[in-house]
Amino acid sequence: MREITFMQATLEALSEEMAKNPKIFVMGEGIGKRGGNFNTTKGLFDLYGPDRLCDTPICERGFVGLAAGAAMTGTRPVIDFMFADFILDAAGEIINQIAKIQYMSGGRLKAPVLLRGCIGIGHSAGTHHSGSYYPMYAHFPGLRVVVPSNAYDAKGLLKQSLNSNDPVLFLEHKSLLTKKCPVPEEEFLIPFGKARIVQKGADVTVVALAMMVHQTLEVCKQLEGEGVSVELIDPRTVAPMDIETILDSVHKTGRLLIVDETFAPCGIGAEIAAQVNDRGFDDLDAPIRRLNGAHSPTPYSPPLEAAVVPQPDRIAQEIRDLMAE
Amino acid sequence: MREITFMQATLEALSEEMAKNPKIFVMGEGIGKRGGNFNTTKGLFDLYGPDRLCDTPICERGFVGLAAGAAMTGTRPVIDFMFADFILDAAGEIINQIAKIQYMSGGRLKAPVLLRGCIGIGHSAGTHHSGSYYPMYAHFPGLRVVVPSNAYDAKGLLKQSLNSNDPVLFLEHKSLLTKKCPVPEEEFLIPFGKARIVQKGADVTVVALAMMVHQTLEVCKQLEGEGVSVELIDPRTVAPMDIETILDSVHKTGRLLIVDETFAPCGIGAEIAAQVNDRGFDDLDAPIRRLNGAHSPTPYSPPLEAAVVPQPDRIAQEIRDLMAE
Amino acid sequence: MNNLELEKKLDLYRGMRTIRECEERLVRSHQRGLIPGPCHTYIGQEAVAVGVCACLRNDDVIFSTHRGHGHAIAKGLHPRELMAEVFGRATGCSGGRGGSMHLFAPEVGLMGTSGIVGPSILQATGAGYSFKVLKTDQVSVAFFGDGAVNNGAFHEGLNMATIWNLPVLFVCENNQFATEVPFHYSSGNPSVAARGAAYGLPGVEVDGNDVLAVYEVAGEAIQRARSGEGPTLIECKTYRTRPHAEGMDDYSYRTREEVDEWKSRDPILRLREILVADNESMKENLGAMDTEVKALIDEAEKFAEESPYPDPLTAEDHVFSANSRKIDHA
Amino acid sequence: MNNLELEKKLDLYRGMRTIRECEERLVRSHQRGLIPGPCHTYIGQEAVAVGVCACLRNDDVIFSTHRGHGHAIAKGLHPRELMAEVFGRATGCSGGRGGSMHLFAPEVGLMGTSGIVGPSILQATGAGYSFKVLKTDQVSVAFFGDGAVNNGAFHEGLNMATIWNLPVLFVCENNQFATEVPFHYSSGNPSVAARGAAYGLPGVEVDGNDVLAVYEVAGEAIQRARSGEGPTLIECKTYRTRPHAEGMDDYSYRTREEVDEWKSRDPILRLREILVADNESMKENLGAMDTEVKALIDEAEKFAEESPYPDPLTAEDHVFSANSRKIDHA
Ligand SMILES: Cc1ncc(C[n+]2csc(CCOP(=O)(O)OP(=O)(O)O)c2C)c(N)n1
Ligand SMILES: Cc1ncc(C[n+]2csc(CCOP(=O)(O)OP(=O)(O)O)c2C)c(N)n1
Ligand SMILES: [Mg+2]
Ligand SMILES: [Mg+2]
Repeated sequence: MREITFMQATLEALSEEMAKNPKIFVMGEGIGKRGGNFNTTKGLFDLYGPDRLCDTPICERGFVGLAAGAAMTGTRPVIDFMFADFILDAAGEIINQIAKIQYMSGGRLKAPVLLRGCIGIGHSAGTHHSGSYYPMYAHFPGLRVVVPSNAYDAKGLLKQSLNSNDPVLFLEHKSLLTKKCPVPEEEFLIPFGKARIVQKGADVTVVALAMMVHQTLEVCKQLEGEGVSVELIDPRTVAPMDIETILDSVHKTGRLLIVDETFAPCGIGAEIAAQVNDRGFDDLDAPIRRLNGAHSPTPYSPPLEAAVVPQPDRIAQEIRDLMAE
Repeated sequence: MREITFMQATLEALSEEMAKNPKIFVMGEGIGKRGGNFNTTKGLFDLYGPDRLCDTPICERGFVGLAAGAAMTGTRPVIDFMFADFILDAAGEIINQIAKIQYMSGGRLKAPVLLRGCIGIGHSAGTHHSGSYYPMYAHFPGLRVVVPSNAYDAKGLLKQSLNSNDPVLFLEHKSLLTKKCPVPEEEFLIPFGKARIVQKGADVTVVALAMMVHQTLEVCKQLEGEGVSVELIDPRTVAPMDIETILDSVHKTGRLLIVDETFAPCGIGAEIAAQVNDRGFDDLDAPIRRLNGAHSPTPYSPPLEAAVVPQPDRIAQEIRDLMAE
Repeated sequence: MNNLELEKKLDLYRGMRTIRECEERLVRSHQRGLIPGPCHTYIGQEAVAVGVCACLRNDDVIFSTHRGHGHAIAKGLHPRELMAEVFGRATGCSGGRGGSMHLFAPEVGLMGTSGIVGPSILQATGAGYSFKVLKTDQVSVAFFGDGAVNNGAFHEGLNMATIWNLPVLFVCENNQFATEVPFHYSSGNPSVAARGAAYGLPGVEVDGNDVLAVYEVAGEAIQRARSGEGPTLIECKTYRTRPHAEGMDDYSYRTREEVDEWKSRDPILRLREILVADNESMKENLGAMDTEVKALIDEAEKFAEESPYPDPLTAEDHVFSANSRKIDHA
Repeated sequence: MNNLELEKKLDLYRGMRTIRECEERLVRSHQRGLIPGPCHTYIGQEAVAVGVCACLRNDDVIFSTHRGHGHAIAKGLHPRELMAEVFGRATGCSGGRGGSMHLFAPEVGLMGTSGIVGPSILQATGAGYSFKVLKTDQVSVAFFGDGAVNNGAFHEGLNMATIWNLPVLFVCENNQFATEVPFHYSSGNPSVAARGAAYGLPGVEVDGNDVLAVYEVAGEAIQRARSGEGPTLIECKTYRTRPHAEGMDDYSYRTREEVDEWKSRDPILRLREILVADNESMKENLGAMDTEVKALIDEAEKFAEESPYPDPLTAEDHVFSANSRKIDHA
């Protein structure tokens, strides 16, 4: 099968859906002729024109709020916000409007807004260009939150997002954009709330997201050599969260580690741990462990930056420690 | 000891600190002459004048952003935002500026901003006036998040907040404002990160916040009659969270329920459950349970509204179920 | 405007009377404790909603605020559905989920009211953008108060609508206060209409208590919007003659005299006087109409009061689409 | 302005040269891969920072943006501390935590630069509010690009500063582009200065490549602010002659000719010409100054390159006060 990058995969998904559905339009800074800061709309301006690939002023709250009204009146806006840090300025429009319109209106209106853009620590981007935010969005009702780790999932989930009637946050880790993997040419969709078992294993369950899937995979072989068989699960969407797949795995392994780049408090790992403790209590042979990035803003300097992100050796050590429990 | 309301207690705390510290000023809508939508600044305008009790236009992002700059240059702003829902428009200023200034500047600057206002479901306020948001703020580094449940704690913690060098979110449940309790006339402060054991007990630990402390307390007696002795803990601040006190209690009881009005996913209960599972695993005799408000926007109609908030009978039932585990 | 045909004028009268009657009833219900939540009436400002909405087609859309009863009815929401919603009943326009500040009726172009100040401006801009993408000739209206003018949403919305030449009307109801804070305190610039210039869009000021003037100004702006000439900002100078919300103090920030002065400029009385001045016998017609309206609202109120509350078991419905299942393993 | 004393003009020249020299070195370091993060240079716009900051006292404060090297140095940050920060070293002005977009040096009134567009406007307004409460005569300056003008922060900040009559300068550097999006596309109104009227504050346009003109306009506005006459909006028309950030494309949205045209209006060359036209022998003085500046930056670069990286064990320091303990059981 051909291999394409994460970026190419999402570009394909978007272009295919735009070709099919004239109600889709994209808004963002530099997503018109320029094709997006991360090439997320490369070439689409020439295909679909300026109304459907609309460059915006720097007014995140404004164009996210606009998207709500547009979605309520029959179009399907894609907001390409570049860095997720920027749409904190639009948090009110997302949490109090977009996520609630369906409910507030007793189901009379829908707000199929797709909010997409980059997350993640790396390349000394500094603390205003490194946030991830998915735990925050997963906390609130009314939003789908997608955090793909590879090109295949990204394509299938972006297509699903563009066919969903609910608002979706589609968050793309910067460091994954140029990573390749096999992606079929044929049409496919991936449903929300369906985890992927990245690698089967028997001794310990590791749940990892986005970049951490790759960091964990890196140490799995090594651990195999040490006699530890890791089952690695990528939830792919954090809202909804596919807790069943995780529970099934823990039922088998009895041990669970959640590896997540972003903050621990009230994070994804906390939610998974709480649910597994509740529903898989008798399966647990050891405490559930979380390995998160440091609970601090993201520093700029490379050695500091590396220190606040879970590194493969730390992951390996956590797994060993958990096996020793 | 005299009894005063939650509202009176915070008003006293604020007025005492303003009298001592001329650098404190308050900003918000209607907090000047009017004395605040919730009487949070009643009478202070006459005492401290318009510069220190400054009515604002409706520009939440603006005046929260302003507070950052003010705090960096030597004053101590108190932002009285009325309903916590409104400052979502200022989420960028809070999370990316106020919470990070100290870190970004390598400790050279501080941002002692106090952000205060109301949270909570009740009185058919509707979905734009009922949010709680403390899990979201507790997720991010750099913020202190205070959620008092009574007048005494509110006074001591507000005074602590006005003497802290860190930014603080001080969140006041609407339904608690007129509740009275004994509060000494003498000066006292309550440190962040110190839970209160509301009631000692032997069989099961219940952690509850804000209004849920009272709802839980209501059923404790009844349960006592049924032979269930509840240890009730009010963390008072969710960032920092006093996990030690909870662990000590679970060590004794072996059972833990967290009752929280707001959303479960990536919430306070999830965080507590994750930490207790991790550090108190061997103490647990049963799965940790969470009882949260429904994961939906807040409906207006009274029967729907009641259905999305944990009610005393639900709390009692959860405790009984947990005892039966 | 006096050459406006009589029938149209009577429609405007009926529209304003309907809102007024409905809200006076809501006031009394609120006083009697029958309304569970907050209630911001539109009393005194009816000329704005009615004047603007009379120029709109059913498929045009409006977005409104916490003070949205008038807009909702003017756009075609049946008072029954409004009252039932404010009473928290299952038959309300939002099924009892919304309440007074969250009214939705897309079938008549009421795309929503918001409890948060600001979003109506952005959402109306978004509807205008939809119409551009869909290549329809629909028009979108944002209603908002003077309190929203100094909010970033105003700035961002008006600018986007201008640069993309969207079919949007920005209708500011300057009733001089945001709760108790006067506009002249909150705003470095005493004129809202003049702010159009900052964005390069036309700004018009109109007497918001004169329904014929509002109708004229809005009609022109809507025509411009519909024919692709872009957005307009309209400042309607008006006044609310009831407290900010029912149950609140009213004379801590303004005088009884000022309120009374404005009551004498009541938009309904004013139109009535014009109609009667034109034709003395009109009094009877108007009387009959008042009675009709009263009957309509009687019926609506009865409907609301007799309607069932929503089933608590449905409390979590409609969070997501697809039969509100929370997880769609599609 | 030509009667400005020679010494002051030479200071302005030195200030601009220092920024330019420093940034040209950063460009080369970036090309050589020595700068770990993004780097937005100020090349071509030096007259603005230098002209404005030359009018400020040490205890006046500034707030800046992602393109903040120039403001930082002009306000008094030693190039050593800037370069070390951009190199990610412990000796940088933010201890290596910040980087190019997060520069802090409160001791010289540099209260910070922000990677997010908008906050500088609000924070400067906040500093102005502090000075009002503290009753000092300090002045606060917000630097921001044309890209921030259509953001809500502009609207809310300028309005608050006006209604509270705060000692703030709003300095918009209109370099015509926000990344690649032209201002004339993003803005319904081609003039930034004219927007002052929307808030009731004076708006002044000035040639942002003419340091003497900037100095004069800023000086007057700062004088006004200091004496309690309130805020001013200044639009400096200028141009960046390097790409938006190092390593980015530059000729997809503008032509080489346009860039070259603006290079010919280089603010440093222009002042140099004026100085030399006044006095031919000035050439030597300026040459000597260039050499001095070069030596200063040589030293700064060496300092930066030789400085240690921060200790990874300190990565979580300074999240909270009180010795950065995360929980203070005070
Ligand atoms: C973002 C936000 N901030 C504050 C409020 C609280 N609030 C509700 S109505 C109101 C005043 C609104 O004034 P205006 O826009 O002039 O409308 P009016 O009430 O006069 O119709 C305020 C401050 C809110 N709903 N939303
Ligand atoms: C809120 C926000 N949105 C988007 C960005 C991404 N961004 C960084 S710089 C920039 C352009 C800024 O243009 P302008 O304000 O004119 O400053 P200039 O780069 O021209 O100096 C953009 C869009 C950002 N940093 N912050
Ligand atoms: Mg008003
Ligand atoms: Mg620019």
